[in-house]
Amino acid sequence: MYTLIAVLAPLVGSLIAGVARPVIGRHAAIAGSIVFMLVSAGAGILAQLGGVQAPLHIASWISVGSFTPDWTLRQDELSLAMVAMVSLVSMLIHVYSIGYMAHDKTAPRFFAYMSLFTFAMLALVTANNLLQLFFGWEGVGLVSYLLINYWYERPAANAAAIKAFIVNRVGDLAFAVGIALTYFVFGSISFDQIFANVAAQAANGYTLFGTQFPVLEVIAILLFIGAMGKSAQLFLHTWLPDAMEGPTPISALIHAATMVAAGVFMVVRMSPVINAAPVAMEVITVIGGTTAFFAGTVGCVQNDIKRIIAYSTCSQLGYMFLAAGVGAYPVAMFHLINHAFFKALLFLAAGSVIHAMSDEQDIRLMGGLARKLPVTWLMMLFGSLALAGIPPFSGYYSKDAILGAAFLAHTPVALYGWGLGVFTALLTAFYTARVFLLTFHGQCRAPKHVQEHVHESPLVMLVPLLVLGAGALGSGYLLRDNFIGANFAQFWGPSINVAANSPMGALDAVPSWVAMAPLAAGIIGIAIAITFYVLAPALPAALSQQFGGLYRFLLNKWYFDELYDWLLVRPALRLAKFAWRFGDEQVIDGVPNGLATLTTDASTQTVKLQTGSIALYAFIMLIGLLGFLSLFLWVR
Amino acid sequence: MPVSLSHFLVVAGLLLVIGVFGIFMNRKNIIVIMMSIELVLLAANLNFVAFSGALHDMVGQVFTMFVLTVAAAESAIGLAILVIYFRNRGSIEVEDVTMMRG
Amino acid sequence: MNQAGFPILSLLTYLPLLGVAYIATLRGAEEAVARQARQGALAISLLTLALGVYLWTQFDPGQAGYQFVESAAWFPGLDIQYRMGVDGISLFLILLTLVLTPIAILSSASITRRGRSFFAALLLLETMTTGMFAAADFLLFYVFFEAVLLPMYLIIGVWGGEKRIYAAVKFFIFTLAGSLFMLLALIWLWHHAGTTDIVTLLHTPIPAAAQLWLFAAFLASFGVKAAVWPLHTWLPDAYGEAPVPGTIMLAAVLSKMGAYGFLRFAVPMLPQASAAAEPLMFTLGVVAVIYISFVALAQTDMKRLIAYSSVAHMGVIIIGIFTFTVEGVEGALFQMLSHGVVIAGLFVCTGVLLARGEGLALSRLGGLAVGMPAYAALLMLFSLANMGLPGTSGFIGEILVIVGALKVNFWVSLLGGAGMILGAAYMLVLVRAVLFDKFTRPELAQVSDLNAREYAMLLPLAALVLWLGIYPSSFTHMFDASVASLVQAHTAALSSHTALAMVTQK
Amino acid sequence: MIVNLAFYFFSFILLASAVMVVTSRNPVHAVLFLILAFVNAAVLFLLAGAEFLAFILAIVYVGAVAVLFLFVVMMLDVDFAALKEGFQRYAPVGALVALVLFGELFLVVSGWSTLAGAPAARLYPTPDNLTNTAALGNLIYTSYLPLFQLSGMVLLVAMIGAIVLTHRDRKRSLHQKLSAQHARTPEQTLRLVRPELGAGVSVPASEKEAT
Amino acid sequence: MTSLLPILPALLLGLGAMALLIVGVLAKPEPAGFTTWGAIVLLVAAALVSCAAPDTLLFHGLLKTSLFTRFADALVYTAAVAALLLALDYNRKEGIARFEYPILVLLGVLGMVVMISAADLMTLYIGFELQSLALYIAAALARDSVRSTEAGLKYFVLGALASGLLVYGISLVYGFTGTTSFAALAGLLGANIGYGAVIGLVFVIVGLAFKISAAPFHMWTPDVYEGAPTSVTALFGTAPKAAAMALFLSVMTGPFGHLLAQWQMIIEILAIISMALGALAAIGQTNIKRLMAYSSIGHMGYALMGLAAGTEAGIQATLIYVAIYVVMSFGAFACIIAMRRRGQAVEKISDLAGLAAQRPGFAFAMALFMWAMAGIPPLSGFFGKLYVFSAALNAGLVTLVIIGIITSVISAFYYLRVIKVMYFDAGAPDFDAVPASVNFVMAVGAAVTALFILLPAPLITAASAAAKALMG
Repeated sequence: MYTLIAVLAPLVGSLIAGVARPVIGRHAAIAGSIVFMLVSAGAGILAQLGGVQAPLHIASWISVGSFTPDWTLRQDELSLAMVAMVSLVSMLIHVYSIGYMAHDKTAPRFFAYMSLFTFAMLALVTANNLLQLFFGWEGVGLVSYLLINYWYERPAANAAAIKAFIVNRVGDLAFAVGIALTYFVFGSISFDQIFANVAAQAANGYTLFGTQFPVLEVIAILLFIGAMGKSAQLFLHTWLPDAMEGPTPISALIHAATMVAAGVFMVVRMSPVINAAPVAMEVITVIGGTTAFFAGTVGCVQNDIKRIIAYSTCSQLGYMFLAAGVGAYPVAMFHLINHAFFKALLFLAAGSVIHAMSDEQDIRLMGGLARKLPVTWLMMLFGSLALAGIPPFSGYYSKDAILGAAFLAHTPVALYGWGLGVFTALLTAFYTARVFLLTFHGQCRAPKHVQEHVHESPLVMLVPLLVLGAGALGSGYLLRDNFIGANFAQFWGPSINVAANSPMGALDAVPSWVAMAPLAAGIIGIAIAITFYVLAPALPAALSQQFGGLYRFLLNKWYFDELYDWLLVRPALRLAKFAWRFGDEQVIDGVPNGLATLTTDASTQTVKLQTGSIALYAFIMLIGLLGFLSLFLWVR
Repeated sequence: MPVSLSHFLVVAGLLLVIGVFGIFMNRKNIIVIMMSIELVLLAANLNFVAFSGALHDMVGQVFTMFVLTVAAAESAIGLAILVIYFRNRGSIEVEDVTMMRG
Repeated sequence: MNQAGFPILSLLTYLPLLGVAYIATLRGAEEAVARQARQGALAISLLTLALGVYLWTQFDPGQAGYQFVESAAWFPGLDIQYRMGVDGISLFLILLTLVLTPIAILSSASITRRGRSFFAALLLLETMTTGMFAAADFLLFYVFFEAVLLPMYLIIGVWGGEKRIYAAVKFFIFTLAGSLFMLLALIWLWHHAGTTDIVTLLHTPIPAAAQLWLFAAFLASFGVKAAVWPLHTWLPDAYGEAPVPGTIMLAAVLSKMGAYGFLRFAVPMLPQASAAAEPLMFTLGVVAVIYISFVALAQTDMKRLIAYSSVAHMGVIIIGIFTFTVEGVEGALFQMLSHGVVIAGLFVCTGVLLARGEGLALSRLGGLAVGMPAYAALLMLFSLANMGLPGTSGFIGEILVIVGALKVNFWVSLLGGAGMILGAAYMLVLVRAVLFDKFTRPELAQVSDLNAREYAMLLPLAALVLWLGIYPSSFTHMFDASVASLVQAHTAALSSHTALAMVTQK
Repeated sequence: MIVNLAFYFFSFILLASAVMVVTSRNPVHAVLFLILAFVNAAVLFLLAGAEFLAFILAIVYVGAVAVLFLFVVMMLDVDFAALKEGFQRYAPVGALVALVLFGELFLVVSGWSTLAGAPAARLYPTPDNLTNTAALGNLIYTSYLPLFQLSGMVLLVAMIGAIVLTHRDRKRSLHQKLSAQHARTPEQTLRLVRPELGAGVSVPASEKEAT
Repeated sequence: MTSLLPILPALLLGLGAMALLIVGVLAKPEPAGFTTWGAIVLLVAAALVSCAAPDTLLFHGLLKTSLFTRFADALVYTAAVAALLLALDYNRKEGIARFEYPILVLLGVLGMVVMISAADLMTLYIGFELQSLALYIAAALARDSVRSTEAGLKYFVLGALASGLLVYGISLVYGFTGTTSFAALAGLLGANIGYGAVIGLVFVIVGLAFKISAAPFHMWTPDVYEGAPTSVTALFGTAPKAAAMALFLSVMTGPFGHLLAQWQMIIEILAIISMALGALAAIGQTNIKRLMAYSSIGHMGYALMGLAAGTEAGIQATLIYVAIYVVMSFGAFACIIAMRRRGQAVEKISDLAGLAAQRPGFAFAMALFMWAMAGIPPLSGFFGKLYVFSAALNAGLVTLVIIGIITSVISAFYYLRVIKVMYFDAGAPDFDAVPASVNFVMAVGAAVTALFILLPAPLITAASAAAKALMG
């Protein structure tokens, strides 16, 4: 029951803020949204405390043949944990937004979107079948589109929003086909029935490209492509940094706690199937590890504060997939939850900074803010340390566990992931420290008039920061036992399928050098950052001169955008023009138009015979007669 | 009938062809075309009469009788039309009768 | 006689003619007549709708065959009768017609010139369309199928846009050319079975060699009507040039006629041929989805873009039908309903802009969300439904087709589903160009938001979009039985050599 | 033998005059040749045993039809010199068509064979005991009476037609009505007005008739 | 021949015509209106009488009445009445209101009735000529108009040529078989086929094809349609077509019925060329009467399809087609006759521009006729096409049907153009008031065309019975 309240309350709030606003006014609209969000968060936590319950059937949805997904709330451990986290974080961000959006004219719309987004995410995590999950999945995609596009007068926001939606849709298509294939194979898309039959289908094959593949592998890959889109993994990641066009609270909500986590959640949710698909797991590992590395490298050289954090998200999601790929799903979940807190914290703190800097986002134009924004500084520090994986902050525990699990898996792929992961830990620490140092320390490089207006954020923004800061500080330590520690099997129950051969059981047995490696990497990274930006500020410029190619490669995000633009977008637009102007208007329309011309010509020719001359008329009659006569005499 | 039937028929055929030829090859005047029509009818009559003789049957001659009647009426009407046409147009040239075309 | 106790289908079909008669009696100043005609037409169409809803309530979902059957002597000699009937497949198409006609009438506020003829034509169109969906005799079906051309030709040609004449003639000639081939098939079947009764025809085995020819003929007619690629080029012209109410009827209802024809005739009557044509139809469907989506992406006019999107969706419907699976066919059927509602909503949205004199060139719009938030919200909703977002009607059909297609062929499913991506692309481009970005012209800031009449059109459609999307079962369970028996019969016909097609019980 | 020779002779004249009808430059000549052709045809009729028709042909055709042609030719007062000479543009093709037509006809008629059942199918075999005229009369006024009546109708139509088309009704032409003209006074016909500059004069409909 | 009843219609027409002639000559001023009404009354009376007439063979097998002839007669009477109604006002306004015209029509109808009932080649010829001569005169009725007289001249010359060929053909048939009676011919030709009969048949077909203006013997049609006074064109477009088609049917299925294999191909070719030409040549026309001429050529092509099938169903189809065509046609001509502007008859298609806004009823009626001619359901024209296509397809003439379909599409294009001008184009000045008689014909035509679908049974049954009577 609590779950239902937790899920539906944001929807009600959204409708109040969105639809009823003209009637009830701005303040009531926002208040309505907040109140229902509070209700949701409360109910979410209560639901979590209440423990696992049987799925709550609400109504039937589609019922066609045996394709019968219903509206049902799943209330197992995984769902409940996510519900609690999502509603809580979302609530905090809502509260924060009161302050952040105070001067925005259309703030109720913003709150409506946020609540709707929360609803979609909650619907996603409580789905009892793949299609309902897909409903939430697309729902968050949609609302993220709306949110990114919140300032819709900005062309950049529009472009980013469309990009986000379409890139997501690429993944979604694979997901949808994956759902279809699941249904085809299992005869159902309800989780329970799928999971119950995994063993029976393990040996079956599916023919693609003329080759027989194990069908579960195909399903797993398809679903994972969907997850890649949503979680901004390599190749489908390009939308995430661009999506920073929305207001900062959105970034916190989308890119920290909820939407991007959906991919990881889905993979964890489908763990019974994934586990039965070893190749898919390897793919997940590789993609996860590579993304972590890729995003880390790019993050090192970016200058937009939000973009850096966005790349860090990308990178952290890579870690989560790395964990999932090696079968350590609880670890992935652990990192997901931790990450939700500290990333939300980072974004909100960054928002506080941006707010203070009159919407300036370039870290090269910041600096020395520590004194003016003490609370923000502290929170940012918490977040950064958590991200960099410095104990006792939460990131340390989960990242450590991920890398440990990857190492323990001992497959070449997992080791590849481990290696990259460790190196990425260094990068992470470096760019986190870089942001932190450039923003809060040194000389302020902002223009004068901006500097004068710098001020600490109002309380309504700071309180959520503090709450999240507490989370970033404590969640790792507090949740560790239950999530990945000794109790993990009991905690997650049957909601996560951990294979017997997964590294989960042996996490404590990690060699100590392995356990220390990420921390060491983090410290090294921080040290480099301090060297670059405090001790020898000239060094970065020199290095970027020295390694110009590499620098530009990283600055331009490995040229993915350009590549896609050149490879996909432009040809698509050209093809579109061509298909219309040539294909449709010339070729396909050409046939009927040509026939019409032909007819008209034939008509002109026919009419030419009609000269009005009696003699000719008679002649033609005669020819007709002759023709018929000849027909009989010669043909027949 | 003393003369062979096919002789008659060939003559009639030639007459028909000449008549037809006169109709469609003429560019002089309509009257000649009308006369050509008379030739065509004459060809038919000749046929009838010849067949009548050859078959020893009266129907052919009766038919000829009617054809003659009709032909007379026809030429009367034809000439009447021609006359009023000439009154309007002032010409009976074949190639002038092309006011309507297309 | 039937469940209703009176000839409800005929009544449904001919009730609008009462409106035509009323309209014909109107005299007076042009504007006043137009207004009265609109009111009269609206009243009669709402009455018809009410009757249609009654039909729905009386419909027995458990029964696969025709219900509410009526018959009367018509053509003597050869067995052609006036037969009407409705089954799960046609029920909602009739209702769709009945729902959309009042909306089309509402959307024609701008029609003041020759209003009498316009509304008469619109009501005639309703009669023809309803009659076509309710016909249980092939000849009767054909008559209605073709007769639709008459009012539509006038609607496009008299009240249409700049290139209206070209569009009207093209529409007419294309459709006529196609349907004459169906006439050929009809005649053949008529003589083969000795009757044009659809039920009997469905029970008549047809030699496989003939089936291919018949199928080709059906393809020509239904393909044109359904705008199957590459027979679609009349559509953008017709949609683009027709006045908004006409476009609504064309896009929402008339385009379903072709798909309905496939479902009603081509597939069940010619099981072998349609099975043989499956790859072809899949190809056409996939090409429609992908190619047309690209074409839509390049459009510069709002109406034409929507028109092309309509063609792309018809591709999905075709794919669904030819999967011969319950999921696919129901998906196609559902997509037909959904597309009808959604496209009507989108075209009403274009009408809103036209009514404000804004034109539809994408390059001259933009930023309308500022001044017209309600409009923006509704346009957004329809756009989302058009790109198949879950929770809206568009999704259900799309996913069902994907699911159905996957049962047959992975690649068809994947490529057919590509409309998800491309549809999102062109719809978002549209939405962006209309609602977002900066104003291209300063006047756009002054545009007023929706008025009551526009709400009256858009809100029911929006409600339907959501209803269809969130609780589709209330619709699907009405056609479950019919579709299931259609699919069963198809499978049976293909597996057994007796080749008996039985879609409906006598 | 003589009959055959006569046949050839008259046939030749018939055909030759037919050719002249078609080709002669002057329509008067054409008519005269037509008369010649008819006369020769009448002889051929005689040869075939249709005496009555032969005379009818001579009397009706030569006496009436051809003369009618002659009348018309004269009456129309055509400038024959100005008439175009020669044949149509498509003369070669036309000649070929005519030739082929004749060829095919020749093919059919030269080896003419009557159906074996034809003698039995004859409706009214020529009676041996009657003259040709009597036999014809017997038929025309009995079995073929209705057709005879109808051909009367045909002639009636021709008559009506000729009258409708060419008869000029004198009353239709413009006559002077002297008394009316004399009775007119200036007041009835003339009105003096002094129009404003540029205003013009409007004539009432009732007065228009008088002007 | 126990009763006068079978020939009573003919007697009524002939004697009535003469009586009217007397009245017309004696009465002053010219009683054109009276003779017209008199002719109408006579036609109606003849129609009623003919309905009551029994099936017989008359005058030693010269004439034959049957359900078939009654069917065709009814068509001819109807068409003639309509044409006279249309002429009533038009001729007066055009100054050609001669009292002789209705009499000529009566005599022409007499000729048609005779040729429909012909059971002997001789009857056929006399009837054929009687109606032809009457029509030659009618075409030139506006004797002061160059166009009308030119039309008459063309019609006459070509018609005379055609009848010359026809009679030549008859002579060959007679010479080959020794008889002119249909029944005897049928018996003889059943067993034997010879060049004589076949070549004769070709000539006969040419003559008949000329009358129904089937291509390539159609050349006169556009010019005559355009040139003749519209009231006369209305007659040309209907009654003689119906009569000649009926004659065509009875000749082909009666005496030459056994030669089906020989003439089927010719009829097919005629049908194909007619349909194609009717469709193509009409596209560029600007004169509505010319358009109707080409359209009628096309329609005759479709009607011939039924004959080409050579089956009873085919005959039925042709009869249905012709019946429907006659109604559409006189309806359309009623509309054309109503096209008068400031006392002048206008006949350009562009003169119709904007008609729908000024005269919705008129425009709607015209649109109905055009659509019906294009064969769009639910209008009557569609069912005509349905039946001929069906008959032809059943006889295996697939090519013919496909060509028919293609030409239907092409011809729809120009019918649509007329509607387009009326409905879509900007308005030309309004037309004059339409006289009641024309309105009446227009309304009847429109009603029958539009509502045929409601009650098709009478026509279908009658045509079926007629076809059965013809085919035995």
